[in-house]
Parts: sequence; structure tokens; C-alpha cells
Amino acid sequence: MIENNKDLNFEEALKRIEYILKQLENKDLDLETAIELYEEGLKLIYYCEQKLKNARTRVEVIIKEKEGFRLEEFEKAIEILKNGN
Amino acid sequence: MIENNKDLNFEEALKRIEYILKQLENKDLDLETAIELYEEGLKLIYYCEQKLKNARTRVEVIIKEKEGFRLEEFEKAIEILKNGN
Amino acid sequence: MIENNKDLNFEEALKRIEYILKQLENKDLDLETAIELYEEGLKLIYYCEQKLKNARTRVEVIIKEKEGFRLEEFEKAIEILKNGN
Amino acid sequence: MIENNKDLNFEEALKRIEYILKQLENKDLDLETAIELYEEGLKLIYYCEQKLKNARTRVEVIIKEKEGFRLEEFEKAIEILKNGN
Amino acid sequence: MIENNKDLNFEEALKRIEYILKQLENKDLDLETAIELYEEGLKLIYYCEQKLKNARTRVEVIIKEKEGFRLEEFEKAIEILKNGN
Amino acid sequence: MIENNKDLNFEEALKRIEYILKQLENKDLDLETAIELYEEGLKLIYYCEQKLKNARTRVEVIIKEKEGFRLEEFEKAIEILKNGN
Amino acid sequence: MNRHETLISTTDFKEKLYFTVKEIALNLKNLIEKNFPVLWVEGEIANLRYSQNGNVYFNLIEEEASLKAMIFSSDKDQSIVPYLKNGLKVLCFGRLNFYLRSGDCYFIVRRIEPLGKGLLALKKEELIRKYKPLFDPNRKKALPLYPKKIAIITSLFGAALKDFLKISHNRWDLEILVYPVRVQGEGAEKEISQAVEDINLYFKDVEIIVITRGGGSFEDLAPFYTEEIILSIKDSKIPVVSAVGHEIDYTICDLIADKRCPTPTAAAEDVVPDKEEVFKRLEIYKKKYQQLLEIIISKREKQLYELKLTLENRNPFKIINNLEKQLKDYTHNLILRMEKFLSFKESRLTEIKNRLRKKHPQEKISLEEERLKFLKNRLKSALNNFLETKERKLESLQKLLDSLSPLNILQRGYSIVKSYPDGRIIKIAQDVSEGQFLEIYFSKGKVLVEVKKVET
Repeated sequence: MIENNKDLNFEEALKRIEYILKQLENKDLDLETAIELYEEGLKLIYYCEQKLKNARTRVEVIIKEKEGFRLEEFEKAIEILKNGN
Repeated sequence: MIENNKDLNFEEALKRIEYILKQLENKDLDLETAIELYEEGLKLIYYCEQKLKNARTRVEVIIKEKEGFRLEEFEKAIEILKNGN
Repeated sequence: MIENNKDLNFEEALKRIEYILKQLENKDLDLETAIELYEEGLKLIYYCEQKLKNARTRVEVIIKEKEGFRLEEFEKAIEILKNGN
Repeated sequence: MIENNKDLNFEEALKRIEYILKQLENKDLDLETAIELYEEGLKLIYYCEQKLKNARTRVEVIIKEKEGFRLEEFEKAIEILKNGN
Repeated sequence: MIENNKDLNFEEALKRIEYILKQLENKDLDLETAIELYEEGLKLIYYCEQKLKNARTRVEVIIKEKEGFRLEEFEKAIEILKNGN
Repeated sequence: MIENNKDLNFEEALKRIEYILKQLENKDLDLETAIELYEEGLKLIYYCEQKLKNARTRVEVIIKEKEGFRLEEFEKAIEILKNGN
Repeated sequence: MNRHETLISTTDFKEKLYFTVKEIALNLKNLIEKNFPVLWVEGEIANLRYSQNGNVYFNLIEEEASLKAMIFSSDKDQSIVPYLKNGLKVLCFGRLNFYLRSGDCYFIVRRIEPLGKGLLALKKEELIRKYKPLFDPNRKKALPLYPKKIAIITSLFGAALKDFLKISHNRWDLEILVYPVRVQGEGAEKEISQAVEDINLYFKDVEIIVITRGGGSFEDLAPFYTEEIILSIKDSKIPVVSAVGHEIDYTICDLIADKRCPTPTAAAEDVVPDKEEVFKRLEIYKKKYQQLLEIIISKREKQLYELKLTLENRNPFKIINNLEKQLKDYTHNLILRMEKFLSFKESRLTEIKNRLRKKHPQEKISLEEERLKFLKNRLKSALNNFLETKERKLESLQKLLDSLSPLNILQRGYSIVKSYPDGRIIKIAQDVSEGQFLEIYFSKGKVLVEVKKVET
């Protein structure tokens, strides 16, 4: 049931968590399956929480050059573009 | 009558118990069979009780484990789960 | 008339007793045969009583055993049951 | 006319007596024959009475035996019965 | 005319007597013959009376015997009867 | 004409007397013959009377004898009867 | 209105009896063209038609009044022509021209501006009409709910970017690429379209493109009402979010985009997931998991407990008890039936015994004794009769003999003489000799005599 979770992105993880929730809502769910799902679900939730705890936004600016593009840090880019423009 | 009970999951065990209960209602049931069924039933109930107890323990373990959890460990766990399943 | 009674199971013994009871209602039955039947009947009844006593003991043992039961023991028991059955 | 009475069972004895009674109703019956028949009849009746008395005694003995009975003894008895039968 | 009377049974004796009576009623009978017949008749009557007396005695004996009877004795009696007959 | 009368039995004697009587009725009968016949007749009559008297005596004797009779005697008598005949 | 008044006042009528057509036509031409060199006319387009040579003809009407108008193909304002249609209220710029030959007065239009909705709205309507299938809501791509990388196409120095970054700051684990473009002025739409194409081509891992700018005048928003915008967004494989202009009015960019947000702030809130909210959700899930698992386990426990109770209820003791009772019944029945059987046999034996007793030979013996007695008597009487018969017969014979006795003649006086002792009967005297003894028989008695003399 658990696919390769390394490849599991956040959205898939949440979907899986929600799917597990739906499954668990079935009172007649097989006990062993229920526990397995529960364990998987909790681990996924924890996984998501860990991921979120470290959540940061990084802003970069795409700068067009003659030969393609360059990414520049935001503040620096502003500086460059102000002066260059 | 008793199949390999090691392979019997909780739900199957319950069904088997229900089947046994139905059999035991049959007035024409042979005494020896009745005793065997009764014994099997008791053992299955004990088996299920153990399974439930184990389930509760496992849930507690899962919750506790989660507290000491690291993402890496999670991924190891995923690995184990995948292989173990 | 008495076959190998060791092989006679409880139900067969009961049927035999009922047969004997019916035979004894036949007024034309020979006296000697009647006594033989009577003796056989009583012995069968005794045999069945013993069987019942044993059954009772067995059930009591089963119930007591159950209380001191462990899962491992259960699995051993399953093994024994399978082989014994 | 009297065959080997040792082999005569109760019912056969009764039948013989009834036959004798019929014979005794024949008016043309020779006196000596009548007396012989009568005597035989009386002896047969006595024989039957003894058989019945024995039967009663045996019935009582069987019941008493049954009370002091054990399963092992029963099996021995079965053995004896089989061989003896 | 009188055969071996030892072989003569009661009924035959009676018949012989009746025959004698018929003869005696025949008036042309020779006196000596008549007397001989008479004598024979009387003797036959006596013979029969003796037989009856014996029978009476025997019957009384049978009834008395029966009361003191045992099975063993009975079997002896059967033996005697068989041989004696 | 008169044969040895000793060999003459009662009936023959009577017949002889009747013959004599017929002869005597013949008027032409020679007196001497008549007297001889007459005398013979008288003698025959006497003879017969004697026979009859003897018969009666014998009957009485027989009756008397019978009362003192025993079976053995009876058998002896039978013997005598047989031989005597 | 003012200009009309001027025209009338300057056109003084000269006293003349008649005018030739040419005079009056020239006069009109002069009058019209002199008085109205260039002018703006407001009116409603009607009877719009396109001629073969490319000229466009229509009437400008206002209530009962109508003015013929035309746009030369060489002059026509290409940007507006496609949007012209009957009923459209316009303000036209041009001059009046009187044609002598036809006597018609045409308003030669150089420029047209729509009244009311304005040009942008017209453009918008036209573009919507043209690309109708592209605006189908079903065509719109779904936005990834939890993107890792997004790109923003906007001015680097605009307030829009500031607002967007302010909201999205550390709201999610996210990489934001800013593609700087001009968002107003001539050619801005080309930069924006280029940006969309570039991102699609060179930044394929970007999950959402956000095109944004703050509100502005109609002129400012013109680039967002262009075909270029439509075509580039249409071709974008990456879902595009548009947050351009007013909150109320949608630009073409808004309409073609996969999602439209009213403001840059709203766009940030919509596109960038909020980790706090997700934390809360996960917390709820955790609780729910716990509850649901508890329900499942409790249900099983309850179920198992009930099964256990039922099983204990159905223990084989009941069966054993019943069987024991049955066996007791059997024992009872067995003894009872055996007793009945024996009693039956006994009663039968007793009955037979009684019957035999009735057949006791005693009776027969007595009967035979009687019979014997009878026979005995018969024997006696038979013999007696026999003897008596014989006696009687003898007696009668004797009597007969007596009666036939030859001696009976003696009664009558005859006598019989017999020789003595030999007893011969003497019938003649010759048979007698002298001295011989004779016996003489009389009827009664006899005498012995001696013969004295014989006489023959």
C-alpha cells in the first residue's frame, strides 16, 4: 500500500492521509489493515509535519542574458536592474 | 476443520467463531464435534483477544515512536515497511 | 450383536440403545435375547455415561487451560490439533 | 417328543407347551400319552419359571454390576462378550 | 385272540373289552368261549383299572415332585425321560 | 349215536338235544331207540346243566379272584391265558 | 452645437429668383465644406456595410436624424474597424464632404472612438468572440495544491510583487522565481508573452506561473487585452494564474488564465499553501485517526466480547446435560421395558400353566374309571344274560324232552318190559326165556319179575 514514499510529494502524502482517513471511517475495516493504515497515516502526517517545520520561501530573479538565463538573488537583482536600467 | 490458523487474520477468525456459534446451535450436533468446535472457538477468541491486545500495544508503540521520530528514520521505516510487506 | 464397541461412537451407541429399547417392546422376543439386549443396553448406557463424564472433564480442562493461555501456547495447540485431528 | 431341552429356549418351550395344550384337548388322546404330555408340560413350565427367575436375578445382577462399573471393566466385558458371543 | 398284552395300551384294551361285550351279546356263542371272553374282559378291565390307578399315582407324584424341583433335577429328569422313553 | 360226549361242548350238546327231540317226535320211532334217545337227551341235559353250573361257579371264582389280583398275578394270568389257549 | 449655430449665421441667403442645380450644389458644397472643415460627430452606427474596394459605409443616426458616413480603405483605422457594428455609439472624427454628382453629403471618418464601454471592452468582446473555445472553463488546468516552485511575471519594482512576497514569505516551502517584465506601455504584452514562453521552455519545473500587476488606468491595462497574451497563455503547459487590474473588471488575461485572482495578495494566498493551516489540518487528522481506530478496535472488542459470551453460553455442558438426562431416561426405560417384558412372559407362563392345570389327566382318569365301571357291569350282565338264556333254553329243551318221553305211554297204563340186567326192550315173547329176569316199568315205579312161562 505504501508506495515509494521518498518520491511521495507533499500533495500525494496529504491525499494518502485523507484516503487513509476515509478508509478508517469504515467501521468494518479489517483490524490488521486498520492498524497498518493507522500506522502509515501517522507516519505520513509526521513526515508532512517535519517537512513543514523547515518550510522557507526563497525568491530569485530570472535575468535574461545573451546566452540564456541566470538566476539572481532578489535583493542583488534589484540592485543590478536599478543600476543597469 | 482448523486450518492453518497462523494465517488466519482477525476478521477471518471472527467469521470462523460466528460459524462455530451457528454450528453449536444445531441440536443434532455430534458431541465430539461440539466439544472440538467449542475448544476451537475458545482458542480463536483467545487468539482474537491477543490480536486486539497486540493492536492496542502497537498503537501505543506507534504513538511513542513518533515522538522520537526523525525524517531519516521515517524513510528507513518506509523502506522496512516496503520490504516487510 | 455387539460389534467392536471401541469403535462405536457416542451417536451410534445412542442409536443402538434406542434400537434395543424398541426391540424390548416386542413381546415375541425370546427371553434370552431380551436379557442379552438388556445387558448390552445397560453397558452401552454406561459406556455413554463414561464418555459424557470424559467429555465434561475435557470441557472443564479446556476452560481452565484457556485462562492460562498464551499466544505461543495457542500456536502449539493449533499444531497439536492439526496433527491430532 | 422331548428334544434336547438344554437347547430349548424360553419361547420354544412356551410354544411346546402350547402345542401340548392343543394335544391335550384331543379327546381321543391316549391316556398314557396325555399323562406324558401333561408331565412334559409341567416340566416345561417349571423350566420356564426357572428361566424367568434366573432372568430376574441376572437383570438385578447386571444393574448392580453397572453401579460398580469402570470403563476399563467395561472394555474387558466387551472383550469377554465378543469372545463369548 | 389276546395278543401280548404288555404292548396293549389302555385304549386298545378298552376296544378289546368292547369287542368282547359284543361277542357276549351274541347268543350263539359257545359257553366256554363266552366264559373265556368274560374272563378276558374282566382281566382287561382290571388291567385298565390298574393302569388308571398307576396314572393317578403318577400324576400325583408329578405334582408333588414339581414342588421340590430344582433346575438340575429337571435336567436329570429330562435325561431320564429321554432315556426312559 | 352218542359220541364221546366228553368232547362235546355246550352248544353241540344243545344241538344234540334238539336233534334227539326231533327224533322223538317221530311216532314211528322204535321205543327202544326212543328210550335210548330220551335217555341220551336226559343225560345231555344234565351234562349241559352241569356245564352251566360250572360256568356260574367259575364266574364267581373269577370275580373273587379279581379282587385279590395283583399286577404280577395279572401278568401271570396273561401268561396262563396265552399258554392255556 | 456651437459650430452649427456659427454655420447658420454665416450663410446669408442672397435674394435670387432661382438657382441652378449646379449653383445650389456648389453653394451647398461650399457652405458645408467651408463651415465644417474637421469635426467630431457623435452618433449611432447603422446600416453598416463594406464595399468591394475596401471602403466602409454606414449611417450615423440620432433619433430622426441621419448622416451618411464612410471610411476610405486607405484611411481606415484598422484597430477599430473589426469592432464596428450596428447600434454601436461612437464619436467620429473627420470632415464633411458634399458630392456634386450624387448630391450626397458624406462624413468622411478618419478616427472612431467607441462611446460608453470603450475600446478595451470592445477589444475584449471581440477577442472573446474570436477565441471563444479557449475560454471554456473545462480547458482550464488545475493548479497544484502544494507547489514547490512558482514563477511570477511582473514588474520587479511594482507594489504587486511586494504584496505577493509579503504574503508568501515562509508560508510554504517554496522557490519563487521572479521574471521581471514591463506591465504597461507599448510592447509590454510582448514581454509578458515572451516571459510565459521562456518559463515554459527553460523552467519546466515551475509548477505555477503568476502574472500580476496592480490596478491602473485603461491605458495601463491595455497589454492585458491583447491577442499575444491569449496565445502565450493558451500555449503554456504550466498553469497560469492571473491577478491583473481591478477587482471588478476581468482582463482578457484574467479570462484566459487557468485561475484569476482579484489582487496580488489574493493570488499569493491562493497559490501558496499556508503551512499553519496544514498543521491544523494534520492535527485534526491525527485526532480523527485516533478516534476512528479506537472505534474500530472498540467495535471489535465489543464484538469479540459478545461472541465470547455467546460461545460460553453455548458450551457443550448443555448438550452433555441433555445427553445425561437422555441416558437416565434410557436406563429407566430399559429397566421398565425389561420389567414389562419379564412380567409379560410371567403372566403368559401363568396363563399357560392354568390352562395346563385344567387339562389335568385326573378328569380323564375319572372318566375312564367310569367307563370302565360301566363296561364291567355290561360285561357282567352280558354274561349273565348269556348264561340265563342258555339255562332257559336248556330248561325248555328239558321240558320238550319230558313231553316227548317214550315213557309217557306208561301213564296210559302201558308198561315197558326190559331184559334184566342188559336192559333190552322186549317187544315179543319169543325174546324171553323161562326163568329169565325182566324189569317192568310202570308209570310209577318198576318191578323185577321172573319169567315163569313163555307163550309164543
